[in-house]
Amino acid sequence: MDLMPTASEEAFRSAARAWLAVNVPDQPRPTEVSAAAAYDVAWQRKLFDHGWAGVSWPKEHGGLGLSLTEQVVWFEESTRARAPQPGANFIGLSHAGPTLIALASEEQKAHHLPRILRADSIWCQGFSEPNAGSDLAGLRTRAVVDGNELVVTGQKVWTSFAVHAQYQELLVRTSSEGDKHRGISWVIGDMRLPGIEIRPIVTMDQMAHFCEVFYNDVRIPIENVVGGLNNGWAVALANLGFERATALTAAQIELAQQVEDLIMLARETTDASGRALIEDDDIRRCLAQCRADVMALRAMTYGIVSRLARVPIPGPEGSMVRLYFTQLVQRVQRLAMDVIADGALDLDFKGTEGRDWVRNFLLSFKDTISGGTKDIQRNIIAGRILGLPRS
Amino acid sequence: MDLMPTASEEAFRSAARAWLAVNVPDQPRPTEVSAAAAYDVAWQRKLFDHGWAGVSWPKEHGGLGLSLTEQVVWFEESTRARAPQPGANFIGLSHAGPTLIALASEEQKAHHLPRILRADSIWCQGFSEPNAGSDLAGLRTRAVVDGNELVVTGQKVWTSFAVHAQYQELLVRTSSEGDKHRGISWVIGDMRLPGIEIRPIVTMDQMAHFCEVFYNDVRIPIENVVGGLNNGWAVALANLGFERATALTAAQIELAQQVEDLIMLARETTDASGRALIEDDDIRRCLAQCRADVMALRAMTYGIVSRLARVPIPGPEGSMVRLYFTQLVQRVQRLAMDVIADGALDLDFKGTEGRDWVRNFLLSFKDTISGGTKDIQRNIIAGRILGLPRS
Amino acid sequence: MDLLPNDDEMALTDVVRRYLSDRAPVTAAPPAPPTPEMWKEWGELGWFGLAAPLEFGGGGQGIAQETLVFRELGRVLLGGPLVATVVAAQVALAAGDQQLAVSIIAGERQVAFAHSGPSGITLIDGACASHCLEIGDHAAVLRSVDVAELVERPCADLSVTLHVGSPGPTVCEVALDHYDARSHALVLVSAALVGMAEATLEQSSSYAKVREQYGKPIGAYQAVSHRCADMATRADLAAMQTSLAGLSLDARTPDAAMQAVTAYLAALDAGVANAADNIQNHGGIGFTIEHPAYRYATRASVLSRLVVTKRAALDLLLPPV
Amino acid sequence: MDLLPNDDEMALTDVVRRYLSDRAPVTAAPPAPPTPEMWKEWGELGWFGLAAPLEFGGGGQGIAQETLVFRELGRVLLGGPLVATVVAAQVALAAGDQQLAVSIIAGERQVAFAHSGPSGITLIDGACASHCLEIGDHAAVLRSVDVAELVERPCADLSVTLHVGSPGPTVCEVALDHYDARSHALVLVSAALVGMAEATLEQSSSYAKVREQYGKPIGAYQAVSHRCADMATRADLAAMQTSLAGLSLDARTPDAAMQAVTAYLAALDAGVANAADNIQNHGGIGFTIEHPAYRYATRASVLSRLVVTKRAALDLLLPPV
Repeated sequence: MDLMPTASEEAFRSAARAWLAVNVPDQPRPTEVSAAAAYDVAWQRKLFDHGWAGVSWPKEHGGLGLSLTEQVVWFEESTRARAPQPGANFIGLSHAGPTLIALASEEQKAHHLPRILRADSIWCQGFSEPNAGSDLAGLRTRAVVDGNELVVTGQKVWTSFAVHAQYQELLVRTSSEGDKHRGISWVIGDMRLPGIEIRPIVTMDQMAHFCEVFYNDVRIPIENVVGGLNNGWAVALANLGFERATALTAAQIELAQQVEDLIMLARETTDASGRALIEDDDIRRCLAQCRADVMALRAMTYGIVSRLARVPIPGPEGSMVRLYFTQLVQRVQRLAMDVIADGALDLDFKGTEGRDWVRNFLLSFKDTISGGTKDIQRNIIAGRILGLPRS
Repeated sequence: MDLMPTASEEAFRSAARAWLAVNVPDQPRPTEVSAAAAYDVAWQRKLFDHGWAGVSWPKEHGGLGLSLTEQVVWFEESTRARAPQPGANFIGLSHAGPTLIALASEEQKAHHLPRILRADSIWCQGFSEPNAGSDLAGLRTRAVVDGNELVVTGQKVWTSFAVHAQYQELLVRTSSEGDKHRGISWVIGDMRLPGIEIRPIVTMDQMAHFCEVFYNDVRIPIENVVGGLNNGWAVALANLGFERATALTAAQIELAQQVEDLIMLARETTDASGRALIEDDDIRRCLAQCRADVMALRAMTYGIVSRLARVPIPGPEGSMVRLYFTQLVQRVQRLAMDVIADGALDLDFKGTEGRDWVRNFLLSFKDTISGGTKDIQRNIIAGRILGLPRS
Repeated sequence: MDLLPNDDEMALTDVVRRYLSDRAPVTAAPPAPPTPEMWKEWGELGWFGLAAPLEFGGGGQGIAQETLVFRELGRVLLGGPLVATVVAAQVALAAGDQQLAVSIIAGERQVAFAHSGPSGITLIDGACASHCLEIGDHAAVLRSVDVAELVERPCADLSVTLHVGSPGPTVCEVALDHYDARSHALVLVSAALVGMAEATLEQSSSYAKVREQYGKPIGAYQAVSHRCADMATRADLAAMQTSLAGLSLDARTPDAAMQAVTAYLAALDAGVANAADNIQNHGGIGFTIEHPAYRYATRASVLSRLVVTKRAALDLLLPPV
Repeated sequence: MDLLPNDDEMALTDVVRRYLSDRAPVTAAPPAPPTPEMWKEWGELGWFGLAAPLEFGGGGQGIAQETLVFRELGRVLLGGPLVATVVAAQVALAAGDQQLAVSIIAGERQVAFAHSGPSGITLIDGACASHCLEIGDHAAVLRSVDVAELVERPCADLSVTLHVGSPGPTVCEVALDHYDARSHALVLVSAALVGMAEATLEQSSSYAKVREQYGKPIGAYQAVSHRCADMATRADLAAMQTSLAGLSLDARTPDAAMQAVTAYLAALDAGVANAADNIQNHGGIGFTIEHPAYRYATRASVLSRLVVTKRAALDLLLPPV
């Protein structure tokens, strides 16, 4: 056990803090999805141009070659400075990128990794299907080998930034024989290919965060398969492991900041009788509990980083972080509705630092569903960590 | 829908209130189990002698022949007057009695029902076994027919007042062929028969509320079978229905009173800084929530009574009452530990009206287990009320 | 004591339910606010004065019967300022303005709830309202309002409108001691929330029987089925308490106001938690605007701020010392 | 930043765990309070001064390492005033009473927590204590105490003793600004609760694999397996936060006190909720005194009142204005 940062971690933190202090954009991220994507791309490109992109990515692919600890330091400092989150670049930076680093050919890495870091190409995910949600391995989007091409037919859903993405990490069924977990392949899909149709889906916060994607005889070069034909389940699991481990770190740190913003708001807001909300013991303790919870969440994430420093393969522990984090988000956002009081009716209500409290609250309903429902996370914890029998 | 009591209900309430006002014993129920049982018997006999026993029982068996509504009125008034609860007579009055009324022979009724009402005989339950808890139908205590006797061998557990009881409602396996639900019989067992051994089990409140009962070739007359040989599962289900419907009403009303006692205690108790606990918005709202919850529980129970007035067979709705009630008890008892503060460490701490707050708290751990765990109640609600498929 | 509907009351429920399933079934897209014509029709159906005396066009029944109607209205998330309009008619009657009461009961006017704040009033669902109703700690105040002069804001529930600005002059004011507008409003809100809790339970329960994952209906998994069992328990608790509260108000029992607040707390919990659980049970589709599930969550959020908040309700039940 | 034990620290954990499984395994029956001989032995094992300087008989390590030991002590519900004794040694050192500190560290004295109230002090687990420690809002006070002169009361945890009466004179007093006795105590209590949360998780998880109902191990039912998953999550959260808090106190970071309070809140939640869930998972046997499950619940109840209550801890994290 050790709290002390190394000299190089300290130096990295100071340098990051100094750079962020003068480079974080003044204007907040737009609410509308396309404008938000453009904003995310601009920020990521600025990071790349100034040498801050891909903190823990290998140097040979344009990253800084530092440790996961420094990656977390980056998230902490950039959230502290209220810098933009990865946003549209999330899948590229936290899903597809790490998977390519681990399993792709040198050619694929050379082509894609710098483009992800420079935000030249946005990536999206093509995993879930209407009938393959929790049961992801039940996916039916078919890819038939035709010469040196895969011909893809089917439908994906819950794809973020599909409209803006150049590439997709696409799971397709390349064999229907035997166990359903075999016969899946992980493919780099170009989103501009003929035969792809995209339909945005609006969520309850009235924004189009997701899309459905339809594939009609879409022809993808067979060399775009990563990790081997019919081996996509293992590739995808590694990928999910990355997500459940540290990819949510930035969002977690941001949540801590939101709690502090709420405490501020509770000091500034008065109730009908003119008393500041923070003077209400009940509201104050709810806020204190959230403050404790986001602090402990940070420790849990450090725990994951500590494990990864010993065994560099994400284990099922990430499911505990995700289970706790997503429920905590919902608790914080619900409390926010109490703190902003009558503002909770106003979809466009803005709080401290221009936060979209109401839309954040509405969007939080998805958190215990997307990326594996809370039920699925509990199944994973019970089965893979505790070794309980399957139901 | 109708709130207005009938004239006879009103008259019953006034008469009950007047009688209780002068007849409730001054001394509180003893904590120790044997002394408590004696206290319960004395009270029940007094009720019988003064014509208050068996409010909703048929007149021909010594009851008052009134409706379930009057039974609830009785519970309300007697709790309001802080009269003793049924206690040791609970199984007789709320389980075995109603089952006998519904299914026993005239001879059995004539013998047992007045004795239950007069507290001449305490009854206990012999359902659960070490390996048949939630899966009650998996019970293995065997009864072999030998002439006109059943020879019983096996073991029961979680039997309250086994030491004090004269009779037991006993479930035994009389056939091991076919479905496990068939081949069970419901038998009137005399607890003083040779071959019965009783071992008290101490629970975490340090009291012996339960016993294990061992049967070594215990010979029971075959005419003691109620509802027909191998038909005991149906008899037991009806019995459980009674329990889950209104048998807990008295305990529910008492819980409401405990909440009021806690509110009183929170007004009287000060924290380290000398402030009354009730002035803490957080504690006050927790108490208010409990007050609302016990009020709503009362409505839920009235709902059951209303249903029973239409269809006089307890349905699965009682499982909703039980699920809600047992979790609410735990919530109230936990809150009590916060209100009594440092008193929570003292096993013998007495609060308002001599309540054993700490022992009640400790005993409340059993509530979501005994009488069907909360998981089982949810299974029943999901399966029998909502029609969801079995897991 | 009977908390379940009798034959007449069941017939009342049936009529409303059949009308709604025909004319205003719940949709995934937020419907437009009700037109004056629709409102008039609802007035003719008797929805705005069921508990008002017959002589003023009312139904001569009780608040208990109103709760049965409002359960149905809640079930399909019917739009418009229904609760405020019903209560406003009684406020007008209590204040002696019979003409206003009669026109409200007839469906000729909409009255919306308003909350005063530093920047004037916020009118909830008052797109077509001629008056607004504000229930304070001690009195209910009815004011005229000109919506055209107010500024519109987008509401978290897109089928509800929000307007901010200044109200017109006070039309009448009635002390809660005289007519307990708050309790009446709370019980009708509770009824709507009960209907919503029941509707979301039915949606989850139906979906759990047909949606399959891993080769089984999801209702066969306790993660789902036990969530549904909790939804059923909350809905039943809230329904029974709401009926009891309605009956208590009608009978003017000493504890009627407490019963109303308790109904609201139970129904709010059921409405909010069941809406969230229903979204969870539906998975991805549940949080999109392509399924009605989300509308129960946003509507519950609006209803939680229509009369009093949960904390304020708890404070009514056990006031600060 | 590394929250997991290194090789030396794992060896430390192993030694303690092996000693305890040999000498003080958890039992269903409440064990008697530790004798002075046992206490001396534990002092020789270094449990009372692991973070104290070597020159006073301490281990020269940190509070972080102490948390590893206390997790093990918590896991088997070891009896006696362990936390108060460790903290008292540091209070004595901070006050300059090195002789007292040395004797405490050596296991020659037991020091119990005391709470002042209107009727004097309540001594928790002080059956063999020579001193008592009270941590107030601003200072930690060490007093001598003569247990023979106090009145014994039965404790909700029968393996813990309670005594009520008057303490002796103050021996030393140290401001929390100077040595943060409260944070140190909270982190050690947290560690014990983490060990308890882990032990109850292990008990539930093992039992769920072997106990069968309806022909399947109960762990195959999500009602049970998901409860176990929540137990695991709570235990991990609390363990990581407790390690972080221990390291923060050792490094005297500006947020160390906040980290300690947070550790206590997370660990208290895990200790209390896991104990209750473990009883639930065991069914009937879980709430009897024939299985150790109940002892984790009663011990958690005691630990929740040993230093500060949950509400008081929240008030430290965001003080009343």
